[in-house]
Amino acid sequence: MAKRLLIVLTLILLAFMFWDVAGNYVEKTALEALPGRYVAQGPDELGAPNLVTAVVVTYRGLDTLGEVTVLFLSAIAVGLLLTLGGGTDAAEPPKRASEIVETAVEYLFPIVILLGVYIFANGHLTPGGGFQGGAVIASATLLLFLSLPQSRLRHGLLSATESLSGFGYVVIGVLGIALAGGFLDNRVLPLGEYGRLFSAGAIPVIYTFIGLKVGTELSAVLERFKGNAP
Amino acid sequence: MTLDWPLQIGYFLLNLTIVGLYGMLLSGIVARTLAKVQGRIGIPVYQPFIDLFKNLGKRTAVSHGAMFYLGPVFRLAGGIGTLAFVPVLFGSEMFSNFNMAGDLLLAMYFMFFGQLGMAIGAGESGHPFSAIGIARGLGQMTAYEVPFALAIIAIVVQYDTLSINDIVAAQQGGVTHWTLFTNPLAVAAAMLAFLGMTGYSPFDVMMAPNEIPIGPPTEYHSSYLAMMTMNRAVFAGAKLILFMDLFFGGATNLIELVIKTWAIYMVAVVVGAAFPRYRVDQSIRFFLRYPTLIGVAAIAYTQAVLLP
Amino acid sequence: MNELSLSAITLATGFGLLLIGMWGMLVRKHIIRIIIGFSLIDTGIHMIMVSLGYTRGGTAPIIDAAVERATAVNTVVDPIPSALVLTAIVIGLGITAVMLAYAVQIHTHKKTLSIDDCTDGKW
Amino acid sequence: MVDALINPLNLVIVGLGIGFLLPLVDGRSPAIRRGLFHLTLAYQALLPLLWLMWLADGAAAQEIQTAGFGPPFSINLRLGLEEALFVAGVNLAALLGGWYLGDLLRDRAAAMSAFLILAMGIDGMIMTRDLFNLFIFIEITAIATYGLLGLERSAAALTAGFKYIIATSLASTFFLLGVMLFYYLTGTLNIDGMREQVGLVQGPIGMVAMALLVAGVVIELKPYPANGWGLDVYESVPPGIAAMVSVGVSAGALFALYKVLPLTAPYLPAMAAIAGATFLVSNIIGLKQKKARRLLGYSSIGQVSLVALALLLLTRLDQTAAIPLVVGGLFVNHLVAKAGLFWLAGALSRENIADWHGLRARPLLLVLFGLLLAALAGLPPFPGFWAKWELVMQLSAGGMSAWVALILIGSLVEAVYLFRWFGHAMQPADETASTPAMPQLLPVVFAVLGLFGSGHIAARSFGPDTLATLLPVYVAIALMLVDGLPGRLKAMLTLAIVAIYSVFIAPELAGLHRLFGILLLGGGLLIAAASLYRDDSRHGYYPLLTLLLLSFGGLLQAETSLQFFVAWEFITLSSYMLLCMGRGAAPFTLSYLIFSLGSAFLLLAGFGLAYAHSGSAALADLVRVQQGSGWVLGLLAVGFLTKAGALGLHVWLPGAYAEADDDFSAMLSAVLGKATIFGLFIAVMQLGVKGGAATAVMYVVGWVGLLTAFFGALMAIFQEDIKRMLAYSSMGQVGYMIAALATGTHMGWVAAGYLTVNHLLFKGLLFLVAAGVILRVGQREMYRMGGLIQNMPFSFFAMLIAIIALSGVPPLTGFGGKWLLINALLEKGWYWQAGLAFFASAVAFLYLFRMIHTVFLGQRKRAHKDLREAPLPLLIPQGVLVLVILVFSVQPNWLVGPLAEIMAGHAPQTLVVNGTLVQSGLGYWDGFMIINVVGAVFMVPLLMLLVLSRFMHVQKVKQFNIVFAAERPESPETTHYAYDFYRFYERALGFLIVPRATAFWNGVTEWSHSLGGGLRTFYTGNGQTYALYVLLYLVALYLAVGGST
Repeated sequence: MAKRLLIVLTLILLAFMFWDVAGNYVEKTALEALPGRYVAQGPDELGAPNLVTAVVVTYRGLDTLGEVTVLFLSAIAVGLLLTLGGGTDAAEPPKRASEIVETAVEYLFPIVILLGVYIFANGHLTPGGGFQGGAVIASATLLLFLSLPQSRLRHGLLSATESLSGFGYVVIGVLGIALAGGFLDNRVLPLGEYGRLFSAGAIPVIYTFIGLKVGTELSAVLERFKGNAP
Repeated sequence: MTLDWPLQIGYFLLNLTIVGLYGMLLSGIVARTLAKVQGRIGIPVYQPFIDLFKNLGKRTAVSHGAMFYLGPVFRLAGGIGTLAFVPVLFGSEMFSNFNMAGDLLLAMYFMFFGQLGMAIGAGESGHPFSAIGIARGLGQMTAYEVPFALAIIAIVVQYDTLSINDIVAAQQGGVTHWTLFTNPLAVAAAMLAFLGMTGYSPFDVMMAPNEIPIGPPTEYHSSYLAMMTMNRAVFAGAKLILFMDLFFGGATNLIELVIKTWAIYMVAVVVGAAFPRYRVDQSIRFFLRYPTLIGVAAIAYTQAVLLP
Repeated sequence: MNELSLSAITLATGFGLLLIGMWGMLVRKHIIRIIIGFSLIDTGIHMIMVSLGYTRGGTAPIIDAAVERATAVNTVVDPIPSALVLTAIVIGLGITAVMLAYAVQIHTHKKTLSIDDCTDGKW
Repeated sequence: MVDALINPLNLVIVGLGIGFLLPLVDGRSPAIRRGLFHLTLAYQALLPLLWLMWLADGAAAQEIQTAGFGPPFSINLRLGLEEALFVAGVNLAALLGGWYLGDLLRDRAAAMSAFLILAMGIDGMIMTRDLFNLFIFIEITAIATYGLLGLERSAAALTAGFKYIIATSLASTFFLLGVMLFYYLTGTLNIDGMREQVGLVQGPIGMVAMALLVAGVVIELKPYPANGWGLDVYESVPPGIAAMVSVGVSAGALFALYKVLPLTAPYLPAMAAIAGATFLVSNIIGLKQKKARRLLGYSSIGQVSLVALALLLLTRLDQTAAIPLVVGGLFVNHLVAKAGLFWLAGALSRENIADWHGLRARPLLLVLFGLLLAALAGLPPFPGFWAKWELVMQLSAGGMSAWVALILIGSLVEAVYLFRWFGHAMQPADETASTPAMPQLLPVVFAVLGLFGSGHIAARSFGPDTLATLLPVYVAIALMLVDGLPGRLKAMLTLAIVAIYSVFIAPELAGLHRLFGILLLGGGLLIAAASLYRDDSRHGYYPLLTLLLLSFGGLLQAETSLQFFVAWEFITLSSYMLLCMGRGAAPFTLSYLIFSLGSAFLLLAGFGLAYAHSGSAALADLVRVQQGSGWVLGLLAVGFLTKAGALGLHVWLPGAYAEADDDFSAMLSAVLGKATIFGLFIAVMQLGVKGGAATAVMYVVGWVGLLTAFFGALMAIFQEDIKRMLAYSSMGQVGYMIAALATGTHMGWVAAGYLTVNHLLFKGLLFLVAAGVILRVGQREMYRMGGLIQNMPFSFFAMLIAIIALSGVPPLTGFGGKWLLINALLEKGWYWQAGLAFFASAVAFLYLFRMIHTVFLGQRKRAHKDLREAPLPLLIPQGVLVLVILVFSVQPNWLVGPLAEIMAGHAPQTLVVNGTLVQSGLGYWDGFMIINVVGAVFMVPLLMLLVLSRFMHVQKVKQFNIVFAAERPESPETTHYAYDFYRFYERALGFLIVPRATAFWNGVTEWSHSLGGGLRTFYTGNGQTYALYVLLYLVALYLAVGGST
């Protein structure tokens, strides 16, 4: 009970601490210098209307590479944990979903995949990007598993896609050193016409790699959790 | 400093003879006195001389080994040496011995020489009583050494010198200048220690005739024994002279010497006659109690009262 | 608080979520619930992040036809927190996945999901 | 092309690229995969090493931009000297760790990827200059760790991993929130940009922001008590992984702290308090720990906290120039040594430290183990030593003495459990466990080599003279390589090396240094020569002996306190190792080392304080310490007194002296003890005459010396074991020297010098005689001997000379010492002390007689009838010592004269040597005349007896021919009065020697152990509790510093 009391006390104190922040918070009325510069010059410099994408893929590209790495690592970690030495105990085979669901999934699956591709391919133009697109692709896989619990993914293909797209991302980054301003500079390719699909330099390429990588990784993770994976 | 060595040696031999004879006589006197106290007739005062010659005249002797053989030599050399480092009479070149070789500390530490040599010699005899006696003797020695050392320190502080001659010199000029009167606490501590040094009752457990027949010298006989008797005379004389020099104003002539040393010796004898023997651990505790306290008080007194 | 602004509300909500998540993490014994607690904390953080980047009356930082390029600086919100929150979400997802994988393995080994039974190492 | 290859960004690019690719080669060609893995790690290690070299040579720090935009628009990284050092360290550990983990990772491409990316993530944490990017790299590191933790499939490892995730994910949540608030306040994410605008971080939001950021980083460093999760991981996961977490992940966290520090200045004191407390507490808890890997965990947390503490305190003092050496040194030391130990622990796979026995049978493992422990304990020549030295100097100079105390106490406690472990390893084993495969040991070997190398580099920053003090180690290593030679040959080699060295340095020594040069090196050679009596190989003995003796030279040649201290530590270490070789020494080695190290740490503190007050590190500038000289002297004096075995601090001494190899006991007592006196001389001569508090210190030291002398003698008389008796005797004799030194007068110092010389002579003699007797009899209890004078007459004679020289009876050398001592005490006015000195020297007679009697006199055992004299290699040094004693007995002025001259340079002369006459203000003493008179006097009774013997029939009788109550004694055993010789004395004064000091130190031990036991009750093993601690840390930090203002 003393412990419970201590927890309550701790949280109350934390609440006071947070109140110090929230209570003194003043909403900004204008951009600071740094984001201001991004907004003012980003479109010209990088050719991407979606400034968040500009920041994500180029200005703070290293973060994003790290982010991809984190996801890669968690896929590895999940893989290491769930494949070696037993994994989950699949005593009873999971129940199949109803026929309606199965049929619907058959139709929906390619559409969802397509949607995912759309999202990462247009990441520099509209809200969205590689991660979002990848997540949508993975949701297609999830849909598949829900309807057909026994289905298997082609592990080798997934793994190769995952590895190669990751490696490709790094290669593009290195090309940035050789051909443009530095590692992960998107201007290795021409910026193209503002607002078009094939524009903003390497951003669509990078987002494609990311989208593929995230999609395959998350799918693999989902499969691991499903159990009875290879 | 140049010394006339032959002359000096001659003087010393003279001193040695005088002190030796006096010491022998003294032990006879003591034996006689003790007998009287105990209501016996006792031996004639010249009996020690008879014993000495008898022992010297023995025709056989056994030896347990080289150290055993050398034990009495060490013993007697210790006695003679102690005498050699103590001036017998104050202001007399003839009776100053080899005092110039070292000061009071030399005399104090040289006293151990004979004891150590003797102990080792007796040890080689392989007789357990010897070892027991020595162990007891040494143990008791460590105890009475404490008040004695404290007393010595007190008078060294008092006279600001370690030189025996200078200490005697500082006591000249009347009875009241004696340490006995200027620093009675120190003298009291030293005299209590003296009781232990002489080895008379109540501090004679190391020789304890009844349990470990005479202790260390058990195995010694004939000439060995004779040499030890001689040593007792010389050594006792040397110690008495040292005490006289330090605490009782020294002596400027032989008469004074005889009177004073006899008086000092009688203290031990009288106490010995009056008290039964202590066990060795008792005597150790005894010396480390009141005599030591007195010694401590003596130094404090010297520092606080005499120095300023 | 000077006046109740939109972002202040989301900010406070974010902190609220944070506290609720912490409560869940500290009090619930079931490991899955602890993980849910963590997810709540994560979500709270994301809300806070976005709130901190909000400028009054701003719109999404996409410079297309809807936004005048010349005056964009005054009309859009800070794109950086949006970018950061994207990253943070992905990281949170990764951690959650790993936690769940651990939960699965712990269940396999110990046949329990109570955190109180997971005190193997101690001294 | 070359430029592209050495681009620091490759650390990220290559690690990541290969990490992504590795799973692709899954299954098909494991050899290629493994090759790629190791090759990548090698490249990753080589690159920063190269940069480290270039940067150290003055190359400019590398600023790396990404995306073609400068900061703050894009993320930038930096590779400066600090970064290069940390990255190189981490990647080297990763390279070796990867090799070590080879088998575990073989079939797991994914795990290999994770390992590569883990190293990359740590590199990124170190190099990035963007706060949010730092968060990303923290997360990369964290998740890679989570994955690797999952390799072990025990329930313990899994739950440990889960707890680890809970705690670290909370920490990174804090960090992220902190980053965002910083961004809100400063409008940038670039660390350098924030530093410029740190003024904006203020007010309630600023305080919370800082608290969050600090908590995020601090939790990663595993502060007590919010670190149970870390410990569980260290204990349960594969050691190779644990090593990487311990050294690599911690390195990243440390560097994160380094970056965050300028942004969170108000929290610096709180962080320092946390780091200090964690350092101390984890070491104290370590005392209770029995499991090897968890023990390493405690040590790891302690060491990392120490690095953090050093960083924080130096930053606080604004001593940034010292940071590379101190923080870098401590870090590299921890990194390499800890990783090495984890690998070793894994290779041996013994869970409990008590099961490590029997390592002794495998010298390579033992040497590796010992060196790693020595490095962790901060001994030279390893980098941690230099770093700790510099740290203590800087902290002292900055007035942070309390921190110095904390650091030293913590280090001492750490040494306790580390070397207790070593003690276990030294125990003989019944079964011989399988030797680990070489591939597993290879990284450990490299780790040790790396420690030597980095230690050398660290030492270089203290100048070439200090570098020269490492010479003994290199000589010892060289000798270690030829350890296969026969024992006697090695002994000759040692003697030759030391002799040449002595001749070489002799001209450089003068005065006091020359005196001690003769004592330490000359005496050392003489005693070392006695080792020739053993013909066995004695593995490791001679290299260590060489180290010891050469270090004496280092001590003498030392010009700075650092050089002195280095030599001092070498002496400590080598003597400890040599002591460990004693057959029964095991129970006593630990206390020897602990007290030695305690002594060393006190010296370190003293030197630090001296540096603070005088601003100089030169040993000769101790004299410039004015204010605070009492403290400096006090610390140094207690340090030296500890090593000297002064009363109360002596509990280590008897066991060590008694149980060392017999010839080494002589070295310990007769020679090594003199090094302490030398140190005390240096301290007292310069500081003891300052007046004020120093006078009080000297007064106390004087009393301690005499009490030591008394109680040493008193305890000696009750010993049955000859070496124990000699040990206590040594303690007592050293007490006189201390007392004489403490007088601070010319007379006193002459006395101390004289006593020192004399003690070397007679105690060397006594121990060598004892060695011979023990060799022949095969026993150490004296009552089992007796009557050996007939078998070993020369040994008897040597002992006789020695005990006369010890006792102070004229005419041998001992009297001079007593005379000088008493004069010095009286001259100083220390009358009570003089009385005690008399008492003590009288008590000494008791044990002296007991020793010579029980061993050589009395009744001989029947079994000993045919024993031979001690071997010649023992007798020759004895002969030399006897000769020297006799020479100085005849001509004491040959000794007193030079001593008086040496000491006259340091204090007003009060002792006059006039020809053969020595005069003080009180008395006089003419040694030459004394021995002549005594010689002559001795001749009188001798001649008399010889003459009398001519007329007598002197007959040598048999053993039992004694007057024994008219009976023949039964057997020598019952007739030899030897056992419990001074029973009556014990009855009278035994109450004085109740082992109070032992009881006290046992109490300290017990108390600190139960403290450790109490402190670790915070570890409940429950992940939720740990999460609560983490949250509490945040709250406490905030309340302690910011609060709701």
